[in-house]
Amino acid sequence: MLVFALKRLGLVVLVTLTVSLLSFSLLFMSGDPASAIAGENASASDIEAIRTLYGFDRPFLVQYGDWLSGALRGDFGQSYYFKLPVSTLIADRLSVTMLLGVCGISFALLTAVPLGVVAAMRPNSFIDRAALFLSVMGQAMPSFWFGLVLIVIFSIQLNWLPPSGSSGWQNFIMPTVVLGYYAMPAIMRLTRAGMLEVLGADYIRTARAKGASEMRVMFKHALRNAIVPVVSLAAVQMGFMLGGSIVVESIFALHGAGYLAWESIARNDLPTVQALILIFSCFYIIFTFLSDLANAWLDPRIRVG
Amino acid sequence: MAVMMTGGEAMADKASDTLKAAFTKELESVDSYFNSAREGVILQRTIWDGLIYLNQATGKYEGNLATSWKWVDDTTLEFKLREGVTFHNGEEFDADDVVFTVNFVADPANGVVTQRNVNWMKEATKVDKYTVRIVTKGPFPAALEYLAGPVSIYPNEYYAEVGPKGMGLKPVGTGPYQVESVEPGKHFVLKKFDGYHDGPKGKATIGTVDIRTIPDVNTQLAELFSGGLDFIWGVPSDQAEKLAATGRFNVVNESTMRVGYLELDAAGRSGTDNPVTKLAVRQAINHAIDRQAIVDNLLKGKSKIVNAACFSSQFGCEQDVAAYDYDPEKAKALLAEAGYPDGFAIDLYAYRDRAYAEAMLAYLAEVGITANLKYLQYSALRDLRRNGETSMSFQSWGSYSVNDVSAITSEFFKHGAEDFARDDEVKAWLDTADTSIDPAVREENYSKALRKIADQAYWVPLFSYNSNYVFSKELEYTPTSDEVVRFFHARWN
Amino acid sequence: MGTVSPAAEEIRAPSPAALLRRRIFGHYGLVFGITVLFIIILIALFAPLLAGHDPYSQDLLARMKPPFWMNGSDPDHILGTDHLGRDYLARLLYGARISLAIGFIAALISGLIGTAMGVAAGYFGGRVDLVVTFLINVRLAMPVVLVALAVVAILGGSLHVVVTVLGLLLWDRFAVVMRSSVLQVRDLEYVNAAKAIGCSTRRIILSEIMPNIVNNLIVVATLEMAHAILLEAALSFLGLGVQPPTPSWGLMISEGKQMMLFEPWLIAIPGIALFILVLAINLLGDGLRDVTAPENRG
Amino acid sequence: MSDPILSVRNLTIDIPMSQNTMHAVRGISFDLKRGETLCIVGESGSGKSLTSLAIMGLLSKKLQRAATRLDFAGIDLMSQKLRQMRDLRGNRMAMIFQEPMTSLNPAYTIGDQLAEAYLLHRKATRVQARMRAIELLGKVGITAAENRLSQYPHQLSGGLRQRVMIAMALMCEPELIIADEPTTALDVTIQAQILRLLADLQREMNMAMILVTHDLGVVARVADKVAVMYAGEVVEQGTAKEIFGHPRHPYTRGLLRCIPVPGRSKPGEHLGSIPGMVPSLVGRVKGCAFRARCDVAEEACTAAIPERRMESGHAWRCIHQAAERLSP
Repeated sequence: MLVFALKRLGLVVLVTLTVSLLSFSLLFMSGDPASAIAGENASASDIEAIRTLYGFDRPFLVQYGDWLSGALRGDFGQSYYFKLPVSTLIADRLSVTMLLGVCGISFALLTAVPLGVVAAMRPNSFIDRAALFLSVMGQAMPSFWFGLVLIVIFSIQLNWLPPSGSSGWQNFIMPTVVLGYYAMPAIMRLTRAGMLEVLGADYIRTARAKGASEMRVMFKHALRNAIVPVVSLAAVQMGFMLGGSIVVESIFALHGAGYLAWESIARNDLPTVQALILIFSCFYIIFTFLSDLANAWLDPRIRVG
Repeated sequence: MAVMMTGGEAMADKASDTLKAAFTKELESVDSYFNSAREGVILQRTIWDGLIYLNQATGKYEGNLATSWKWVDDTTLEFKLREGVTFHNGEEFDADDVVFTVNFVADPANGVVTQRNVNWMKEATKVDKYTVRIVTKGPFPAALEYLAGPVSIYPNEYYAEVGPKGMGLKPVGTGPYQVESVEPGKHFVLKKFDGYHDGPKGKATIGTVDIRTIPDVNTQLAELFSGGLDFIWGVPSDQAEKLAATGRFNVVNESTMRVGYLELDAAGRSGTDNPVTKLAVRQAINHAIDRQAIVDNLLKGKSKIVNAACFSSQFGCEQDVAAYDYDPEKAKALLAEAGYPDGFAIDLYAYRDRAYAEAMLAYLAEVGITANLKYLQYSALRDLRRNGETSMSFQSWGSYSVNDVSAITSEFFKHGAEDFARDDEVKAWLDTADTSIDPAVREENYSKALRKIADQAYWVPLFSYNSNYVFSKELEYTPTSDEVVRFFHARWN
Repeated sequence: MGTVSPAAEEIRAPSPAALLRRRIFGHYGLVFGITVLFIIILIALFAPLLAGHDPYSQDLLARMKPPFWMNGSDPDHILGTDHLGRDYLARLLYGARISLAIGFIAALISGLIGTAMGVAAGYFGGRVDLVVTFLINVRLAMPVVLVALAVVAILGGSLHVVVTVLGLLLWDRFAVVMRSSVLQVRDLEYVNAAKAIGCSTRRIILSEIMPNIVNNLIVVATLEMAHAILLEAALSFLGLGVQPPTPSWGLMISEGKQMMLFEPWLIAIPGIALFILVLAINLLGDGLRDVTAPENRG
Repeated sequence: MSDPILSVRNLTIDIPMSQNTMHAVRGISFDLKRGETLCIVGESGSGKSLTSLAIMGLLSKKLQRAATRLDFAGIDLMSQKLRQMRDLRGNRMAMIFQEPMTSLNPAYTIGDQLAEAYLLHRKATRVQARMRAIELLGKVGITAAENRLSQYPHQLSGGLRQRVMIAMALMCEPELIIADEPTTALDVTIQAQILRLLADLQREMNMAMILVTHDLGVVARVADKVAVMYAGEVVEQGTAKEIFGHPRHPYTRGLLRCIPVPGRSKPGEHLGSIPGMVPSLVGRVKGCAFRARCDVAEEACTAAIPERRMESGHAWRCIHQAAERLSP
């Protein structure tokens, strides 16, 4: 287990470094960062001064090393726009995004896993088809459109839920549903497929032969084995969700990291964009790493011996 | 967490004496010298005071933190200050505050974002506790306009201690509202300042102003419908019409100083073979676009088509200039005359109002000009323009609400990085007008410049913008043409 | 060995072709997907004939005319007009071209990259596999929407940029699936036989391996096509995708969004079109997977 | 004690297919008394496993089970509700499966899985269940039972796992145990041990046992009764002595010819085998299913086949009265 964890950790570090290099190089794709910082009324000499001040005249790798060592200490430089440390800005916004991500993935799991189980229990039944229909819909529904439709229905027509903001739990209902619905189909399908596979396994028959109830067979014996890949998928989806919360946050005016990312892109605030890309990537990397560990833990064949 | 549903009971807001408004843009800093957004101007006028106040109703300057002023010479203004004014933190207002603020912002090293707002000032000197002098770098006729506008006075002791960053997080001023809390970019809560002085702005009547940043107009509207907001502005005309039709809100339209125009690269900075270097082509483009139709159908409200390269109310904005009416046949003839009987292809850059830009694309297409829309962020487009890479771009300019032609025409025709005409004659006239304190001389020279700009069709002046203010029926508010929302003038009815 | 349900196929074995045909036509999702996609392709091909209007021609006096089921509709504009008075039906029909083109080209680019990487990794194994797996990990770690937005913002939005960026970002699933598919067939007898008689690597890959994994490739390609179409719509919606006046469905939603509270049909029409297209492609992909690998579904 | 604990009459199992029905098991009848061992033999696909699953009520829902009688200890299993069947399963009737490698849940420890049935059917605490598990692990010959409880299936060898499976089946002292080819997946050396163990335990606990196998060597050692199945039918049944001593049905004879008998068959000698294929059971099955492979088949074999029965209970289905003359 330890060796396994260390090996994965090595890969994690390597991937993180590569991602950091890629996100840093964005800065240099974008033309002259000095001119972007200088703002609206800067003269050529101002821009030159900024170039030296920020060290944009140094070689690429030197700047990257500098940025990376800062990033390791949690220092991502200053936002061009807010003139505040990027880390403060992001720390401030991240909680909303994390909350949204956790709510979204919980919603997805809480709906998709039971649906997948029930669908697998009665393949081709009405409920299976309904679940499949839901998941096919979810895959095809553009999430921004779904969000708008929810606002029209629940905020405007019915006036049940606030359309924007993050002041109360009601604010998170629609974003959670939109974000979660996006992750639901994959989780449901995987649960269903895993359950179907597991339900054909001999040990399920063994459990039935012991006189275990259907529920016990499903949830204790089958799901426990079928859930292993679902955990990995949920981790992956969680990573995607945080990165994909841009759309949802912008629709529901949630001031999270995704919205900050979008605005920062629009404002050409590259230090913030770089940091966010790196942080979202790190989340993905951490989640998948944790899910690998969780998998190992869930599967005694990896955990023991 | 708030558990109360934001139901439709707008009554709650009047009852709780809280006006809920929305910003569209995330404000980078509340410190008015370190942001360049309209939202910043609104907060600036709410939290701080300038030495002078421009009465929007009469168009006259009134004393605000100063009670009287006079030009001592061409470059020196002397102010008598109002006594008994205190800042929100209790600090007393006197000449030291003015001197500190002016000297701080006028020093380019301190990096005030919009340098043109402050770089005309050389320094301020204290005469006595309530008398102060501001020295300009040269004759600057628009000085009062700026002192009534973007230059507001900060508390010297506090500002010296916390700097722009601290001021951005915990702003302190003398204005009608003091800041209760700031979540940078997201949320601002203002409280009525009970110790406000008897200046011309008048005391605020609404107890609390709660401003959230909601970037999407639709979300703002949805909040308005569900009672989460009381007051929004900048609502596009289509939505405003529909809102008015519901009868649930006050919808008021007011013109703004913002002018839209097409900037044509007459100087050939983007390439001398560029079609718009030819006068006939520029005139053809002027004739090709049905500005009246765009105003009538898209902008609506109090918008008007403009012919001169400025807003009509601005000092020096000559109205008697060449006007190009919508005449696609003439446009085609002009194009043929210029050697483009089959038209040509060109990039049209834009950064806002995509629908207007799209409408213009279609008009240009009708006379044979294939324009490709390149829609960029403002800063990105500005970089391109400064590098002279754009041959045609759709721009707009709000003159920082400064009611003087120097804030627009002089900005773009004095061979700066954003000057695509590079006309020496125009520059000379503008230079003369900008530095004279004789109104007659200024008017004459601005007029000459504006006429030549129109004759040469350096720009395609399009239209003036308008803004729709939509607010709860419980609120009373009269918008002004300077696009500054003055919460201290809003009241419950 | 007593199985619970003896496999039916063993007992009566119709020809494989007949079996495939029966599976295809017995799969309603697949039939629906193929039919709808085919119709949409026809619409895209014959848009100029069907539209009746130029999707770019504006009429500022006839803005936002409602569609046929609403009061005040104009029989000349069945689906109404947009905010510049352009015929909505024409824009919708031409929009099918944009969406299909984006989906197809992006899937093509990402398919080429991903297949090359996946096949190389699966076939050669060893270091090549390590490098490819590493690259897949890096790619998966990058937040797609964010990176796509950032790059499009920097390079400026246009059809070419969007398609290229999507193509360069969406190869991961191709690589993953192709790699594991190749691993499955790599050591089969006929491949070894081909190696034994001295076939070139290129020949083995192209004529022995590819034909056996091409069904997986097609399945991934359809799903990625749907993915690309949705992403383009999302980018356009956020204002960083295809540029106007191109009639992209995402852009139509973005433009219609302005009035969605008052004229919901402005977003409903392109939204539903987008939904149906993506649904059809997904059903096609799912169906193909079911049909070519029936053990994947119960 | 003379009442049969299990009484089966005319058990049929149909598998519905897209257009037709597969008659997988047809008209099986037998009785089994306490302490008796019935061996069901036959080749793969002859319906042995289906029959045992049908008794346990573990057939997949798609399969249709019918019988004129299916009584267990006086309880009519055909009319039992799902819940009532659950109370019987693992409690009064238990089953041992053929794949010890996959029949244990990989996610839980041996201890958990052993205790499960006991906890389900007895009002027992976890500690009691644990004690019982240790006791039974000892009984099936697993040393250091206590340590084994916390192990996972993948840590055990195949033989050990099958012992665990047996212990698991015996947790509640069932009256009937059905062992479906319990040794097929094991090493030859271990097969004998496991079978001996099963037989010993069966005797010790006085259970009725159905042992499904295609290994006639095993049958000879443990069976009281033998039922020979072919293509879904019991073609011959009787006491072990009768079947091995006087096989009547041509198929039984064929099967017996296939066993290498130590001492009698020489190494390298050609073992008997039955040529031909098992017929399709889809649609109506008429006549003797074995006729295509039978060397004494006649025209009459396509018609209905009478069941012939001796006083002793030895019964077979063949048109030939006594097939003695056919013996090699």
